[in-house]
Amino acid sequence: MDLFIDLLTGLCFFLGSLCIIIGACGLIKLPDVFSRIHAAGMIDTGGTAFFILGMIIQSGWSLITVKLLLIGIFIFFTSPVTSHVTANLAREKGIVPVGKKIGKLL
Amino acid sequence: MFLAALTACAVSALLVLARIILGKTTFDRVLAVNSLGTIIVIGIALHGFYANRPEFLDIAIVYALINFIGTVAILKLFSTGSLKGNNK
Amino acid sequence: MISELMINAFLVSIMLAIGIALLKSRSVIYTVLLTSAYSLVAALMFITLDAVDVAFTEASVGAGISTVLFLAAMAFLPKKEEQTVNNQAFPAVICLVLGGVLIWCSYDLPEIGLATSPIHQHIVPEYILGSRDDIGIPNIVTSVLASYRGYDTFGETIVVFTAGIAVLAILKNNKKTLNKIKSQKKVVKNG
Amino acid sequence: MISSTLGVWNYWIVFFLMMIGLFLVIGRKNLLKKIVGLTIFQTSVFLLYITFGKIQGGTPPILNNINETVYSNPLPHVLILTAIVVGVATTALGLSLVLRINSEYGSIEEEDISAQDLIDYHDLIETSKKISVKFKK
Repeated sequence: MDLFIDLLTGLCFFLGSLCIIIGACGLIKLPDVFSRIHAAGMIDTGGTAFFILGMIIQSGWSLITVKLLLIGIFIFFTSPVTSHVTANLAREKGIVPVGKKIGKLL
Repeated sequence: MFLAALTACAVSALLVLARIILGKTTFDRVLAVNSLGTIIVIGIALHGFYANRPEFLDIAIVYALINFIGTVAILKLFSTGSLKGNNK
Repeated sequence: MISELMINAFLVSIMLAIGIALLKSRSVIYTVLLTSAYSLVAALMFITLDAVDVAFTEASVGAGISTVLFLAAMAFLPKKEEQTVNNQAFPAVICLVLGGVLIWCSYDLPEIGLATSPIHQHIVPEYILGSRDDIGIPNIVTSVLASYRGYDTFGETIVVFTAGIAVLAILKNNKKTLNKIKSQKKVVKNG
Repeated sequence: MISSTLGVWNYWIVFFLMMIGLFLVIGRKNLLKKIVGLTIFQTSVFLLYITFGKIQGGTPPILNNINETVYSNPLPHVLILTAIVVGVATTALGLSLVLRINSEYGSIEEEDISAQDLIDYHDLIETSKKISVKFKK
């Protein structure tokens, strides 16, 4: 049983690590703000979700689980707000997305 | 296992830090600081498990909130020029 | 054993990178952003060095309140630093020499995490035992802060209170006294 | 070799950070940057103290019921807990002073402020000369 729990946790951690590394590479590689928001979202959702799931599996059922769930809920509510505010403000301040034909969209 | 996860956090923190330093516009930097905060929240939780005393997750909760407040305050200042009201 | 040291070294190097970026930054909002990130990494560093309460305080006070204070002040200040062509060689030389002396002295400091270093010998074992037996609070930091070193904490509250009153007195909108001073100046100028 | 280098690495970087803070305070002319430098200096001193308190293989100083636990040194934590709160009070005071200076001089660059002071000083000298001339008459 212990081995099974450890295996599940390891799988979750592997997926989470993959998510945050892909997200960080995206932050470096992608060309402008609007596309980098996708990468940041990858870190905020995929990374935290998998890591917190792995730690919940590891900790069993106790107060720690509740705290982990609280962290997850906070990040899940605050991350979209931050992304939305950033994108909205960047559009207002006149940053043109890469590859947009001027006058077509928006 | 926890050490490996911490290493992944470290690598991504380095990459995000590079974006903070290289970033062209302020929005890139705000986005990257927010991501760095998220990675640090994960790192605190992981370090608690790694050191065998996972009671200290309260700090991670405080972090998740403080990070959000800081980012939104910076963006608000950047958009309206002051922290009070919503006049533009 | 060595992994703890590696984690510490990595985090502290990240803090150094943020500090160097601070040196090169020109716009003020970027500086405030970097200070916020610096406080975040510092608090993670405090956790890896076993200072949980300090990390809690640094997270809420250092990263939260400081950033908001800086931003609230920045709303009334000019946003860009002027490009001055002054000579910065003299301060740089002072800093380098002082840093070199400090690093030279650091060879006499005990290695990190040595249980036999002098700081751990004197009064701390008594505090740990006393916190368990006499006071009964599981958090040793709290029992030292509120009981053994209670007067220090009392002095701290006085300092914070004085600072608050000073801020209010400085920022008070005292246009009457200002006008009085200006009129006096005019009287002096006109003879 | 690696272990001994890592054993003093924290101290070195902490000293570098201190010097960065000191340079920001004495080398920059912008008053806001000076306060940021003070913050950096403070945090590096905190790090130095907390580094002294660490014991290898220890746990945070919160009592658990296992007998043979090694706790890290709680005394630096107490000192730094006090210092952080006082540091924020100092930052607030400095920022309010900067705001007041800005409302009085219209600038937070050190050179502008000293130039305006110089002009005021010369004005004062000239008016006092006039007054003394009047008295002699």
